Amino acid sequence: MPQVFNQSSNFLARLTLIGGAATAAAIALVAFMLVRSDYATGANTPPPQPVPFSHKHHSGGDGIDCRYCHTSVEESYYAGIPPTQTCMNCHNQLWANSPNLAPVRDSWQTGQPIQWARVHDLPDFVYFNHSIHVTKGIGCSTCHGDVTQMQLTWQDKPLTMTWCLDCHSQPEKYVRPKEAVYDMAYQAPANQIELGHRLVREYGIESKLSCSTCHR
Amino acid sequence: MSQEGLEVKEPQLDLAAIRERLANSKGREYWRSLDSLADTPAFREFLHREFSNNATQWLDHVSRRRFLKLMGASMGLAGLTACGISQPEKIVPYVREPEDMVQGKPLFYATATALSGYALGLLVESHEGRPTKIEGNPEHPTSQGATDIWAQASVLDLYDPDRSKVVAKRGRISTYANFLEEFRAAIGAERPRRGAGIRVLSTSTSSPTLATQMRAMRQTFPDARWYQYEPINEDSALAGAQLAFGRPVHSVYRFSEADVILSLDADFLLTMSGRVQYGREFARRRRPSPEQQGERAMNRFYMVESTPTNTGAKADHRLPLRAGEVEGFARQVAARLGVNVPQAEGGTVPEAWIEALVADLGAARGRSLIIPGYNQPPAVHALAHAMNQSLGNVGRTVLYTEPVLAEPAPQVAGLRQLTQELAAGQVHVLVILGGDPAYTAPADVPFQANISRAAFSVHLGDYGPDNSATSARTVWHVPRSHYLEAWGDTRAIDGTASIQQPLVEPLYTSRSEIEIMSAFSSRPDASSYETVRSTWRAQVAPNLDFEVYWRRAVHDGVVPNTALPPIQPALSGDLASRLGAPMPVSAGLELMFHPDPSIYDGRYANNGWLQELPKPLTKLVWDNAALVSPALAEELQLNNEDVVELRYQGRTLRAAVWIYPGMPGNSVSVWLGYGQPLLGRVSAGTGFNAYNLRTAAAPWYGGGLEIAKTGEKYTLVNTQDHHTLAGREIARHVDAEEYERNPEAVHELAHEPEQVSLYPEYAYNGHAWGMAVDMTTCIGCNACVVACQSENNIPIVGKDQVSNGREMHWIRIDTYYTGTDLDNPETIMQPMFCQHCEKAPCEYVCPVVATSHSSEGLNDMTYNRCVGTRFCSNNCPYKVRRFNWLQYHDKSIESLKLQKNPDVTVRERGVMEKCTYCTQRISAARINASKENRPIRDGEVLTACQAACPADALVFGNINEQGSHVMALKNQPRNYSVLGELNTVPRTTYLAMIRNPNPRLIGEGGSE
Amino acid sequence: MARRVQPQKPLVVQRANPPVLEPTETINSVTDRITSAIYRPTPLGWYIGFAIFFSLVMVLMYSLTYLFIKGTGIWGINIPVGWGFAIINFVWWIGIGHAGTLISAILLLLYQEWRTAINRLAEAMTLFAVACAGIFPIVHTGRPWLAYWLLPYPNNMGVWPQFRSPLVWDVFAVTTYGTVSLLFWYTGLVPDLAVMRDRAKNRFVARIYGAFALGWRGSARHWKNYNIAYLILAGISTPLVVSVHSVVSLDFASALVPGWHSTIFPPYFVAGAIFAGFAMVLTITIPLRVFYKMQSIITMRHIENMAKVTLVTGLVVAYGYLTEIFMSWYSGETFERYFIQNRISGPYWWSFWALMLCNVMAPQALWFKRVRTNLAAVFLVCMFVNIGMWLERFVIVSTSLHRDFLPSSWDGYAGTIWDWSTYVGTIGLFLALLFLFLRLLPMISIFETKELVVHREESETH
Amino acid sequence: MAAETRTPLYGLMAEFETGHSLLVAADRARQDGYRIMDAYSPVPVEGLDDALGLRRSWVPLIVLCGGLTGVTFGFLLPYWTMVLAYPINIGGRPLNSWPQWVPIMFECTILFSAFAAFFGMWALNGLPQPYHPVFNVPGFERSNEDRYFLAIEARDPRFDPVATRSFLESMGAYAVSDIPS
Repeated sequence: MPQVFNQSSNFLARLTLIGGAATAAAIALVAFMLVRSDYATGANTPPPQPVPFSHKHHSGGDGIDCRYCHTSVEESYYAGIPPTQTCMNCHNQLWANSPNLAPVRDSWQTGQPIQWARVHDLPDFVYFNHSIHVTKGIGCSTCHGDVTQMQLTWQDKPLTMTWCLDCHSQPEKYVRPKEAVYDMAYQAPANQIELGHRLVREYGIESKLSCSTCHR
Repeated sequence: MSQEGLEVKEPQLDLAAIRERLANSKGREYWRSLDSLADTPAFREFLHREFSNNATQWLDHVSRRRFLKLMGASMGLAGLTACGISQPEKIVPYVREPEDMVQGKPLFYATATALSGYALGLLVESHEGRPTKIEGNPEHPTSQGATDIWAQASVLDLYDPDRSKVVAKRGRISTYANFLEEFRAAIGAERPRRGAGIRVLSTSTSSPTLATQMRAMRQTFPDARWYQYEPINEDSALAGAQLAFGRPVHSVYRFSEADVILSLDADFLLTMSGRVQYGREFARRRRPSPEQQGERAMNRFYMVESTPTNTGAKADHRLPLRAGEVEGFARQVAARLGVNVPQAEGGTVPEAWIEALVADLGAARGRSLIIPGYNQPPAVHALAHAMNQSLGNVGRTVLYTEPVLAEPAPQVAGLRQLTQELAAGQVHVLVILGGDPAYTAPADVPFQANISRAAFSVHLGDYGPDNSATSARTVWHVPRSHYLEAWGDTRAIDGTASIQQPLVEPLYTSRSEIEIMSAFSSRPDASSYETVRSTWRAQVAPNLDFEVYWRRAVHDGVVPNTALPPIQPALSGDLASRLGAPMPVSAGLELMFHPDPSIYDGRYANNGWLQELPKPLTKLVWDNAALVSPALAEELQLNNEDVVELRYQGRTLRAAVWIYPGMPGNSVSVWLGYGQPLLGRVSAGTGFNAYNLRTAAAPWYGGGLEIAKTGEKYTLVNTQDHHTLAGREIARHVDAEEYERNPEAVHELAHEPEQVSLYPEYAYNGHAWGMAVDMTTCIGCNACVVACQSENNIPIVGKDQVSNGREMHWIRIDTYYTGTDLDNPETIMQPMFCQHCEKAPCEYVCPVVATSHSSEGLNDMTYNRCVGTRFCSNNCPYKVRRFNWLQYHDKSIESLKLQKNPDVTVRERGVMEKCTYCTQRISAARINASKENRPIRDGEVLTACQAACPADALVFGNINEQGSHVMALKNQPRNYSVLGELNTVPRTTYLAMIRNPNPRLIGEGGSE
Repeated sequence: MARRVQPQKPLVVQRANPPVLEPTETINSVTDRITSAIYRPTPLGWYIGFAIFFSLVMVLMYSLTYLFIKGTGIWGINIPVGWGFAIINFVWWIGIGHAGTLISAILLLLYQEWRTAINRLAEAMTLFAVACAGIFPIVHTGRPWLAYWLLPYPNNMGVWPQFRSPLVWDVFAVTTYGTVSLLFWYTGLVPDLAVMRDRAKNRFVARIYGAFALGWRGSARHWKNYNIAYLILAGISTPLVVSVHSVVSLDFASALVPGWHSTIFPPYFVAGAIFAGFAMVLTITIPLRVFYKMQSIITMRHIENMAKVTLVTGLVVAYGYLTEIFMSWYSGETFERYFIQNRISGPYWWSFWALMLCNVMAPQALWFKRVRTNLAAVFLVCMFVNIGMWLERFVIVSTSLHRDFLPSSWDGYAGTIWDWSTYVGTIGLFLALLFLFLRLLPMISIFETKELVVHREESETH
Repeated sequence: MAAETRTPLYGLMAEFETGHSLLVAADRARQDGYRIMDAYSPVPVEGLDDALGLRRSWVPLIVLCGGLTGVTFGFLLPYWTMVLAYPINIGGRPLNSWPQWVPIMFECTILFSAFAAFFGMWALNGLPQPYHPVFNVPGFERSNEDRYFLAIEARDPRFDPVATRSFLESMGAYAVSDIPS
């Protein structure tokens, strides 16, 4: 008798077929979403810091200008992380013995640097230059988000290549007047695109898409 | 399937056949015909060595340079970093930020380095306090912005993991304080004896401070003695001056003024002091007449040489002579120039040649130049002086000054005397400052054996007791500070002084010569900074503000108006009698010693960049060899890589043979500096020690050599197997006359079809980068190769890898032989690197867009996108792409990481790389310009190779800008594209090599 | 349908030639003979053979592991010879794969009844050969763990494959080829799997085969759709088989390396592939039919026909070689002329002349019926061809690269032990897979062979 | 007989020894007005389709659609990625190097058609269908071997357990048996 399967097996057979296809699709989809997720890009989660430094308090509350600490942002590829010195300028007076600031004081006394956890970490083969971006009207908040609202600093944008290319292919979408570069609260006007086109011309922005622009 | 079986048949060269074949072939034809006859394994051995060392990679036998290619599974997943999910990194800011430093921006400091006593002014790039790259100092007379390989590579020495790190006494770790204590005690004991037992042995130096310290020392210790010894020294020049003028005189040559040059075995472009300046000035006058400023004409250059060098390769007329025959030749020429000197009987040089030469020299009175080699006997130097005198060149092309070196004295004699004093037990305190005399001393001067006779001895050296022959025998060893670690001062060939400014605190507990010498003074631990300053404070006229003066001198890298004034020494009347009869030319085989073109006298033997640097012409790496002429090889049945025993004046040495077209017959040449197994992991197992044959009597050459075949083979590795053009018009060259008659001559050499393309023309607005390479001025000095290596973090891969064609240099200097004379071929040197083709064949075959075109026409290579299919390399007609076959970049050694250029990715295993036109420099310039809303200025971007080039042979710039320097060259009629017929539209083009032979000698003296 | 309405020509031909199927075979004996190869206890010979080839697979695994750890530097390749064994083997295997599709597709369209006895086997070979070939392009890359970048998938780098590159064409061609061959082969298997199901000794085995038989019950509707689908698959496989090796040849032809840059490549690569393929089929079938006593189904007729195809394609290939030489001379171009001179008389002269011996001289023997009908002789010739085709790729890939435009960059090339172990390893993989196939699936199409019987009977009754 | 009528019947199965007799039977049955029936054979039987009155296959049409999808995809993929998504100057080649897309277009066409043919055939044959009532017929395994079967299903309006059985027997069937569902 050639009947080796029972009736249900028909359903089973087709289920396996469709199910198999569906699973494959699902896996692909999950992978697709995973690499774009915050988990992969490291966005939106403040890493633990030796000192609970708050941009919200310093630049938001006290309104200290970005460049007070990030001194080299206009000259160098590197915005610069302030030396302990900079912290001590104020904190040898203010909160001079707050336990939170103990690491800072230790560093100042011992001469051992504070080891901050890097928040925005591009791969080593990416050469990003702060100075050119800020001088050409790309605001801090465009890439770093509004740090004045950050109790602990986190990475606000995915920093993926597609994200970079988005602006590099259409800078007019993001460029802002130079004077507004350090304005964290800056909101793009309604006529951003038209304004953008004007600024791109004015500032002579050549947002390059060549590989060697960022990779060498 | 390894074809050894088929390749290495009876490996004897049939040179007779080759020579005969060439006899009835004409001109450039010859090498091609050789090529077609080449399919005898013998010939392949000769010009085609691609199989002689096919390193088949068996289960990786532990290579002695394993460290160079870090292995291990750890690398297996390195590339995954591309996936983004990465471990959190730390940021470590300063506690107190240094002044005048912008985080992330490199700083440049002026300083100077000295080789054999003569200074080269430098600008050193520093990233967050790490010196990473050497550039020339445009303010400095001898550098004028250019450098040589040794200056370029010196930054690697700073980070050499084998450098000695601690003070040692009898091999045991100690402290400088302890040393100082004992040292002071020892010299204290000498006080009563007026320091009769104190001997200081230093290397040649021009340091005013050191000189002052020496003088001061001998005021306290009148009977102390100071000797200087370097294996590559100026003894003959000194003696020559004594002969000619009866006093030490230092000669400086001004090639910029010379129309006709005769070099008597002087390698002034590569190994002679002043090489960089001479290279620049020579090259300036080398350009074809139409390109010269003013009514100046292209110079004509005659050279007689005993071993082929780049210098000889540039000559319009090159004559191979055994070193011993040069004097005879010089006398012949001198006589015809009206100098009364006894003649040697029977010169070997064709009469016509001398006639033509003399006529040419005579016609250029006051604009000619005769320059003797440091390896020629005093007589030749004296003759050169006399001839220049009689040609009225003195004060024009030759300047005489007081000696630049401090207290010049015959060094070999000095060392011999010191040794005798040691042997006699007269030396109680022996202070050896730098160098490695125990290794470099002549074989018949038992210095090494006698060091221990001194009760107290110290060696200030780069390598510790376990690594250096000298330190191993002195009681004390003190690590020597690198010139980037300590203050000092030094003088250039024209006497100009420079302050040697350190860029870093000493990495280890090292000291400088100056600091050691302070120990003799009242302030034994005075810092080099104070000492140097005090020297110069003494120099400054009281009316000047020293601080201003000092700051300026340090900043500029040049101490203003310190150049020595020219003097007019009187030629001694009785030169003829002083010269006496010529030294008889030794019969039989002659052995010659030369500094190695890469590692000099051996001090750079542990420098991987230099070890792997293809030596000019031979392209050998990692070894020296016994160089023989084809004729001699034929006569003695020698072949490349045969191990022979050199028997010379009772000493023997085993060496591997290399057949070197252009060598004179009956002479063998060896490079000094190899065979230092102790030195370090790089030098270990490289070459053979030629010092073992060198005698005090004949430091440069001598007769009576015997060669015995051992029947063994030793693998010699070179980076270019083929020196034939195979009849292809790749490296074009025409004679000046023809070129001036017909500027199109260069293009008529080959069929240049009109180029039509189906593809649309991409518009390159703004900047379009391009390069012009002048093969006429290129002197093949290799400076560009090393500069590129240090700028672009190019790894060294080791002998084994190179032997399988895996060297990583982005630039190679292709060397082709042409001409009709096997024993004296003409040489063309062609720097070859990525041509940045507009229609790049490499790009369209890349499956992952890892190589593509930038908006400025650069051929970008995106390492992090590369998966390594190597299709691009296969499809590159110039074969200038390099592949990381294994994990070449060494991650295991911390100190080496400090040298890396942070602006360039350090490549992992499995990715392709190549010349980028120094895109990091372009990008920096672009950003600066763009911030100032202006275009990049011409000359604002200097590629590393261009910056290093003394000869101005590499010019980079914007080809959209007609006025630019690069376009000035590209507009010359001799400008052509290599393989242009492939229509790859290279951005790098070449200016054909122009020779300027004497019309009277066409067809002779190795010209066409 | 079409395949059946055509006159029984082959049967007339049979009178002259050995038959496509021995008359002794009946509809039942055929089924018995083929299925028993699987259902009767495994012969010792199978175990021995499989053991050997499986150990070679282990060699392959070891070599690849070492390769992944150390990098492609363990191979002999260098600059200028950037491609060596890996690409040579890739092309070699792909070539071998071609016979399968050719036999099953083209011969099907040409109504060649003699294909039935060998198509199943040939298709299986195709799959396994492609599997072996597929390994190389991946592992030969410097960073194999990133080889997936050659596939077009949406990534957050915003970068895509570079579709101008022949290597990307390869990816598409080879994957398509592998997939289509698999579908074709499986389609052909379905009715036979049903037979296996119904012949199974126990329920478990029956279910395994049953599952794959998809519940085939040979109904008229099944056969109708089946036949048309099968024919269409054959139809599209025909241009495919031609395209695949053409694309592979473009890896070379579209480059500008002298010795690669040649328009003759696509046709002569395809011919070469068929040449190699048939040679390999013969190499396998000749011992196989004896071992499994299939002489009555795989008759001398098949051997002879395949020998003829080998001869013809061999001649085409030889023509290709000649054209190459002629064109390079005729071009009058320095580099073109030099490469051919170097190929013939250069350091790799031996590989060129060995190639001539294997691919041009040896097959000429097949002109003679006495050779074609002598199993040993045919087998020997085929071995020559197998080696010859490998040499051909060696000559094209490596000897063209080792001396190209600038003499300064010329260098030699030789494989290392790792090159060899990887190569031998894939041969092991190929044969191991083949053995599994022989053990588990009907090596000859049962229902198609039955059709032959039926036709014969019909033609005899009428 | 009565016993069998109790269990619902899928149909009746007649077994023949040759394809020819099956062909004749099917033809007769159809003339007799039977419609819902099917034939089973180890090898395809020429003309059976017409005898049973089967419509011509849809497979070719499905394949055509597959092929067209393939060729379109094969062009749009490179065009979109190379020209629209991220245009890069590759060796001075035009962005839309369509001649170089041809291999892609071709391969995609083949691939898609192949899948269409393969799965189309499955769909039209209702595969996979491991269980089927006809398998319950004793000796049906020989349908893969050497026997030819004709099944008339109970759903057929003209179907009558008794009459149909006798009709089939009259056809010279080697055996006629019920097909229990």
